[in-house]
Amino acid sequence: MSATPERLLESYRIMRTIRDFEERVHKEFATGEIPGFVHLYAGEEASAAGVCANLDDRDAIASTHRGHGHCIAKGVDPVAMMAEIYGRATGACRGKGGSMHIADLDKGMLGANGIVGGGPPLVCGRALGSKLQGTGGVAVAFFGDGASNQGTTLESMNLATVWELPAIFVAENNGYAEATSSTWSVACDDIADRAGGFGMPGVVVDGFDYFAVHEAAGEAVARARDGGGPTLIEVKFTRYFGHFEGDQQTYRGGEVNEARENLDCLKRFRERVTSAGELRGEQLDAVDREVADLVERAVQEAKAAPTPTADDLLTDVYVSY
Amino acid sequence: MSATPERLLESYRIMRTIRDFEERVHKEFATGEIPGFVHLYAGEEASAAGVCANLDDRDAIASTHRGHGHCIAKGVDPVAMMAEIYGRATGACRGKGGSMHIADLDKGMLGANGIVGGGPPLVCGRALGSKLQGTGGVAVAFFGDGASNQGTTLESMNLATVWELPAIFVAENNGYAEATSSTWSVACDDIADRAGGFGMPGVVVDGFDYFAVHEAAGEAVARARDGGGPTLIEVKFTRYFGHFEGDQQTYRGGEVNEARENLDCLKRFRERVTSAGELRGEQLDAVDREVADLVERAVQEAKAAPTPTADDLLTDVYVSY
Amino acid sequence: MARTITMREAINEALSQEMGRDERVIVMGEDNAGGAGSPGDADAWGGVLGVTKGLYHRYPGRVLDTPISESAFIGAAIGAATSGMRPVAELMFIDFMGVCFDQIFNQAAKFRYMFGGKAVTPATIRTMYGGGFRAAAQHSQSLYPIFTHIPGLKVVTPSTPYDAKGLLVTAIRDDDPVIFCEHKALYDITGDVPEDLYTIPLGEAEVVREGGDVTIVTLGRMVHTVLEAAEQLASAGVAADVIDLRTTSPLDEDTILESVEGTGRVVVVDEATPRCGIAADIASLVASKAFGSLQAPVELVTAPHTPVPFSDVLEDLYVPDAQRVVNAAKAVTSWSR
Amino acid sequence: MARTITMREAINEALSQEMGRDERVIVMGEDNAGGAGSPGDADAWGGVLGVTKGLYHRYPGRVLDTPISESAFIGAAIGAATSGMRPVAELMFIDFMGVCFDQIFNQAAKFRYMFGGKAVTPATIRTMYGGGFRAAAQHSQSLYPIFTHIPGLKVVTPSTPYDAKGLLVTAIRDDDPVIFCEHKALYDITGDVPEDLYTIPLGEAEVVREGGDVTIVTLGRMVHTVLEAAEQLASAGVAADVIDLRTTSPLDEDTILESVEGTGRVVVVDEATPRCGIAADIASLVASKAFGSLQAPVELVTAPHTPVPFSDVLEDLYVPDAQRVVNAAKAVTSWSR
Ligand SMILES: Cc1ncc(C[n+]2csc(CCOP(=O)(O)OP(=O)(O)O)c2C)c(N)n1
Ligand SMILES: Cc1ncc(C[n+]2csc(CCOP(=O)(O)OP(=O)(O)O)c2C)c(N)n1
Ligand SMILES: [Mg+2]
Ligand SMILES: [Mg+2]
Repeated sequence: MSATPERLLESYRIMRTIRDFEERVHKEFATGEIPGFVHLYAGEEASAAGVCANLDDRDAIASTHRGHGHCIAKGVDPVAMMAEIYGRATGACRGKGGSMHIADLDKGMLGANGIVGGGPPLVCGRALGSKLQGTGGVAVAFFGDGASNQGTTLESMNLATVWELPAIFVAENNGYAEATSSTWSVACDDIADRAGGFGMPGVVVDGFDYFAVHEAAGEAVARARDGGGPTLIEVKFTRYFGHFEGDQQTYRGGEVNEARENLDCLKRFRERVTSAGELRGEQLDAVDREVADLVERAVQEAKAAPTPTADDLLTDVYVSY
Repeated sequence: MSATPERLLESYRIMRTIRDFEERVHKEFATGEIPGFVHLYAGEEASAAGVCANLDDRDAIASTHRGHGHCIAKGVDPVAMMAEIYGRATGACRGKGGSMHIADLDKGMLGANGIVGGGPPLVCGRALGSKLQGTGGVAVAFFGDGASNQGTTLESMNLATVWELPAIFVAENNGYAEATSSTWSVACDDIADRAGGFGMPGVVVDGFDYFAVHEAAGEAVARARDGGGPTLIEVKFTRYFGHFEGDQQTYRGGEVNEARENLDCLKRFRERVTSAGELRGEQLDAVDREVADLVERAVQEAKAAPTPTADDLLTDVYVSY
Repeated sequence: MARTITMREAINEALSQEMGRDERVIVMGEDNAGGAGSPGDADAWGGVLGVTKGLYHRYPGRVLDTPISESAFIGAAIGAATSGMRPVAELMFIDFMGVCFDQIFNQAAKFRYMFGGKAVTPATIRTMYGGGFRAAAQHSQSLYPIFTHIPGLKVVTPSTPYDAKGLLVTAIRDDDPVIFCEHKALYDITGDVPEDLYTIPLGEAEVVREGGDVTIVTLGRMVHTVLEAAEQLASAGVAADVIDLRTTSPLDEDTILESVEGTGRVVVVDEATPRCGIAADIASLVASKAFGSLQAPVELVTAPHTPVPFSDVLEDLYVPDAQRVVNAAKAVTSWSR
Repeated sequence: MARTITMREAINEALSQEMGRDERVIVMGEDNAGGAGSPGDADAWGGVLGVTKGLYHRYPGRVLDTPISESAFIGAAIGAATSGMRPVAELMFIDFMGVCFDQIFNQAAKFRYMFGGKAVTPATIRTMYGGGFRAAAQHSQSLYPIFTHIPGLKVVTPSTPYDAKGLLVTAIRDDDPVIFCEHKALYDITGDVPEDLYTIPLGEAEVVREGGDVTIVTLGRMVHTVLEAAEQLASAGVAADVIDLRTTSPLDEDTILESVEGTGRVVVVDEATPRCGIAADIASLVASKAFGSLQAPVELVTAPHTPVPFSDVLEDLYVPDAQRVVNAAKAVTSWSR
């Protein structure tokens, strides 16, 4: 655990960007201007940031319906993301994908995914590609507690071990799949308990703690790059908003306030790095201001951007047909 | 382990019937008279017989492409089975299903299945039915080592625990899925290791030993009837014939001869019950003769039976349409 | 007595009344109660769009939440159906069929045939389809042509609250597996629905408007689009027969063919994509069995052969609208050799 | 130089030569080598019917056996395709699509559109279809209509060794996901196949026989049945144009329409079931775009709307035969108002 101050500042920037981005989408969604189903990642920032801090250009990730945080952490442009969420021609997917389908293959972001359990098989493929091409790259599947019960996720873990793939499975356990509790839907105590059945190490980490995630992922990435095969990491935390925007959340109690007050990853990160003297408060404040500007700009540009045109309806189905 | 002599004799009859049935199908297949894909269960008799000896009319099982043994053990008529394998109108499925689809719902045999991993979800449903109807019935999914890597199998185990179902998962590990070794395709040491990840007990038993299977299944059935939820039982043995009839088996060595010589479930059963004085050799010999007659009759009747007629093509698609 | 209620309420009522009438009827799906194991309300959700709301408390133990394991729980519904239950399983969006299709098309659909007529599988699978929610490519599809393709399945696509209730009751009581397709944009439409239980047979299309100049065959949400178009056509002097299929399998060939005999001109309107779709299926029926009456090419108004786009601008172009139907009807009625 | 080889050999050769030419090409599937982890030959099987035999030793590390986890490994092929590889994954029987359809139709097929044109997914999925092996309801289906329905997929159905090699090479080099459907009863047919690599474009049907009296559109194994029927028809004085679609998506509309303009009479022959199938799709095309030329009802010769039966007696009735084609062609050529 000896990250440079630059790396720490960058991770803070990522977490702050995710948080502000999501808080802002939440606010804008309420005005009715943002269409479709939108799932926010606020509260879970340490996972995306902590894992992706170990990755570089060789590496790839696959995400879920709750994908904004993973996108930002893997370097997708938040301005293009916001435009996409608004359905604009300038969006990351030119307005054709929306919140649930933001991807940037050049950045190794294989896509948010509207299908629960859709990502893990794809990650096996990307990891296989890296292995055969000898790039040293790893591939990471982010998925939720709900997705940990999907057969596609489970069999992908087996395949990853059998093929000795440089793959990492990050189970983001935020306590719920929609309204259903993970304590009910996951038949074992910890999702990480499933690792042994698929021949890989499994660990549980505190998802509010950037450093814990970063360290666990660092070990997994090192092992994978080394040819040591896959790892399952379960990250536990709370999502701050509803399942999707509009969710009344009558299935849960005051845990969000509790988490925001006492566990929040951004607060804890700030406390830790400033008290350890790794970064100064002003440095973080400066990031906060820059991020606020960025998010503001993203929203303004999205609102001002043109919508797709009729021609766009029929393009991009095939490379050739 | 205090089975009555009647029960033991009945189990022996089942195992002997399966063995003779399969040896005969193997022989007849070679003549070219039996159509389609045929997968033989010989060598694995102790599993079907040992598990089903714990079941009664309330209970149900779902099987695989290698289904003859499970059918016989659950009480399906071997004569109707043989006719089905020959594609005759008198067959268990009136010639429409064939070897891979023999079923007898009245006997609680939910069907052989051409889809690897097709059975476990159905078993959850049957177990749910029993639970809601309060019959005390249990449902058993038989599946292979290969099927243990299919997502449908894995997620069914989770569902069974979550719903607290009276379900039992019997992983029949015969070492291969087609030509592929289970030591390669199953990422953990024992399939039973997966049980914990789905919140249920898991045990490994010697599949050549009827008594071991019977005992393990007995515990699982008792627990399930008691509301204690599902169990995963891994049964290890060797299949005596190829994956399907016609398989040259160049992927494996002399293990079959070895198993037939030294491990065979029928031989061991006879040794054990006669030396313990539970049954006399003549009793078993009598069963052998009766079974030989039965199988002979099944083949003769099948060969003599009429084929389906043109009218049968379009019936039985719907109850009403 | 009939009241005006929404389609969501009509479906909920059909489920509730059937559960009351027949204790073999059970309901299962992700968040169908909604809140299993959670500290708040155990039926906080009642389905993602609230269709099953309230059933959980009314029928204790008979509304089951599920893990996100569609193969397992849809398969469980099917397995339970072979064992004397009448399960209604919810496949939240029809788009999710790809993770559980085997249980539906290789198991449920084929049991009866494979087992020589000895199985009965009265499972109903409710599922949401269609565009209009800006839900993009994986949450907006109209995939019923795929289910229609499969022998052994029945496929229902109601267009009104009245039909939804009557057809769902029939589906639940039906001894074959039924895919019951609910258009998400129809949940809030209202219509008169009797309080009492009633059934509508599967395989009977409804002539929802009589005209005589052109036959417009459609289904589901598109019925409303076509009726809007038929109004406009009437003003333009074109009188349309509008046929609501109500079920795509079984298909009511007679009602279609009878109308075409009278009009000789056919437009088929469907929200699904065109290749091997319902529109092609109906056009083919007409070309093979009503050719003698046919006076003009069959016009197909469907979604394009593309995934469903996210942007509202694009999605509005994607889903067939009344104008396209009007144009097609005018084209066929004015066509001559 | 062309030799006479089987379709199995032609497919094997296409794979081998493409693997030799382009190291991004990899092959994966259950027992595609066959023997992973086993004490005997590591490529004991080379696929369940031996189609990939020999590749394992020729291209070390590039022929992968897989666990029985179709979602995972078909998805892996798709994921690898987005990362610069050109995987050829085998879905052993097309009937198994139900356990992995999501990865094909919601992932591979939609990436490019959902991601605004920024993805390329050159995955080929080889799969075996069709009847004739007495393999019953779950191992004999002809499910390509379902893949044809899906925008974003290409679907290939070769009928000869020559086409199989040329089309497979094209499929592997194609930048879109392709479903390559091999009829299991065609593996042993022989034909002239050049040793050299060559390609056949996707979307070009072939007129395999010219006649002028009637257009018979077909594909895959049925091409041979139709050619047999065309012989018989010729003796009866009916000269048939026979069109082999070769790919159902893209569909070569022009070749079909051109022939129909000449003949005015159409029979479509397909082994798949009829509802929302290829036959309906072609009939619909003709009814909408060639109505002006059409002189008779379109006749459809397909499997019935039932699962595939096991018994040889029944299966032989199930799969369309030459007699049914002859009857249909005679019906349409003798038809008059
Ligand atoms: C195959 C499939 N089933 C169901 C859904 C509907 N759905 C979307 S998100 C979700 C809950 C996912 O829970 P989890 O995996 O814990 O992720 P989280 O939302 O908590 O991040 C469900 C059921 C889906 N999109 N895909
Ligand atoms: C979904 C699916 N994938 C692949 C197959 C082809 N297949 C039939 S049996 C078999 C091997 C099964 O191995 P295992 O589960 O170990 O059972 P065993 O044959 O050894 O009894 C395979 C791959 C299938 N029938 N269904
Ligand atoms: Mg969750
Ligand atoms: Mg096995």
